[in-house]
Amino acid sequence: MAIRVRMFASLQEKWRIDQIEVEPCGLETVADVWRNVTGEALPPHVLSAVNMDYASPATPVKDEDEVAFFPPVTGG
Amino acid sequence: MAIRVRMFASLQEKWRIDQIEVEPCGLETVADVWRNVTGEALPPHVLSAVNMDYASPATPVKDEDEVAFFPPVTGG
Amino acid sequence: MRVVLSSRPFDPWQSVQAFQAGSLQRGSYGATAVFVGTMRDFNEGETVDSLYLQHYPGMTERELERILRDARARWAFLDAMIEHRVGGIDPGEPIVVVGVWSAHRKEAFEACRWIMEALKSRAPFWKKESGPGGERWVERNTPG
Amino acid sequence: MRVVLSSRPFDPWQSVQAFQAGSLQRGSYGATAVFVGTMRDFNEGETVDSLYLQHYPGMTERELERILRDARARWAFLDAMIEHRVGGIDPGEPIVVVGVWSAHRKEAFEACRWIMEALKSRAPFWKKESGPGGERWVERNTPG
Repeated sequence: MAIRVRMFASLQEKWRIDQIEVEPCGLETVADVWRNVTGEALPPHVLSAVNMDYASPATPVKDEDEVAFFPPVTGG
Repeated sequence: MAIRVRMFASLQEKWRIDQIEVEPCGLETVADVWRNVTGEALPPHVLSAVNMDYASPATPVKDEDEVAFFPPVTGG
Repeated sequence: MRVVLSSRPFDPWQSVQAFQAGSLQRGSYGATAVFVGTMRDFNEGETVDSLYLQHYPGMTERELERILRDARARWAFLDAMIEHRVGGIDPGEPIVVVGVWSAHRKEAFEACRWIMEALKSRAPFWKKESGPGGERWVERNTPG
Repeated sequence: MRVVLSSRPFDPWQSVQAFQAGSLQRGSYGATAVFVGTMRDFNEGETVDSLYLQHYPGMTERELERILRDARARWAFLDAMIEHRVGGIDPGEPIVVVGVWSAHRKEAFEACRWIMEALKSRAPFWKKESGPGGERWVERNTPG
């Protein structure tokens, strides 16, 4: 029973988190997951995805979801 | 002493003129050259060039110029 | 900048690659925009068996070079090329390739498209299509 | 439509040629628009020695496929492809190629540019540049 949390790029280095699992209890939204993992409020420039779909801070999360956080993308 | 007149594409076939030379005397403009060669007024959709630069019906012509007439271009 | 008129079939991807290898400094360009126009076997609802592309030798090259110079006066790109077929063309064969190399993508995209529109409206080429109904001069280009 | 992530250098002109030969019917397309993004040795005033491109395996492919589907819902093109590098990249190496094949040029030009802008703003890739001053994550893409 867990939510998988992933971080990429500068967030991965800043928080030293590539991939961790967190208990889903008490976590209702993407913003809740971020606060649980970092102890801080989700900054507006951080992008998120739930199960590989772009999400917003208010997107609901549930057990076994994969929640990812990353900075603005810079491909191409 | 001559003006060289060239036609391209459908004009070349219609007037059966690829390249001819005409006497420059009395020919002051591109429109004059067309009238001299065809006996008709220069139609508005016919494009022209003098010495390989796009011209207008009123562009002056002189001895040894090359004057070309052609339909709208369709390259590319 | 390079303009080539070719009376024989060419591979546009090879032309672009060869121009790039010969004219551009590796690491200097971040963006390349290329357009290739190819002869279809079908146009305006009719089968096309072959195409004849007439041009005005001398003026055509000059006009294509002018188009590249005009484009370079508008956009800060590094280099550009045009290769265009003349004479008889079969379906599936490339007619034109335009390539633009620049530091950033905006210039490459905009200049490449502008060059193609300028070529379509200014460069002295004329297409004659042959199909089951005979031959006909194409009267005007489709708008861009 | 095809999406490829490549961890090794590729020749974008060969990729385009191979996709075209394998997926497009000869004589069916009249217009091909291609964009190639290449790693420069210089960015925002600084020398760049190498680049590391991180991505989100799974989501990156999905997002690129979504971008192609979204583009096809807007423009009637025949086919399209994206190939994108991941991992370590040296200056002069291609990072991305986008190709669009259509009947007429308007659709190819517009869809190709739209796909690149969507890729730049939506596809989960992150660049880290290494230069004389050390390493730094690129914070945002230049606007198109």
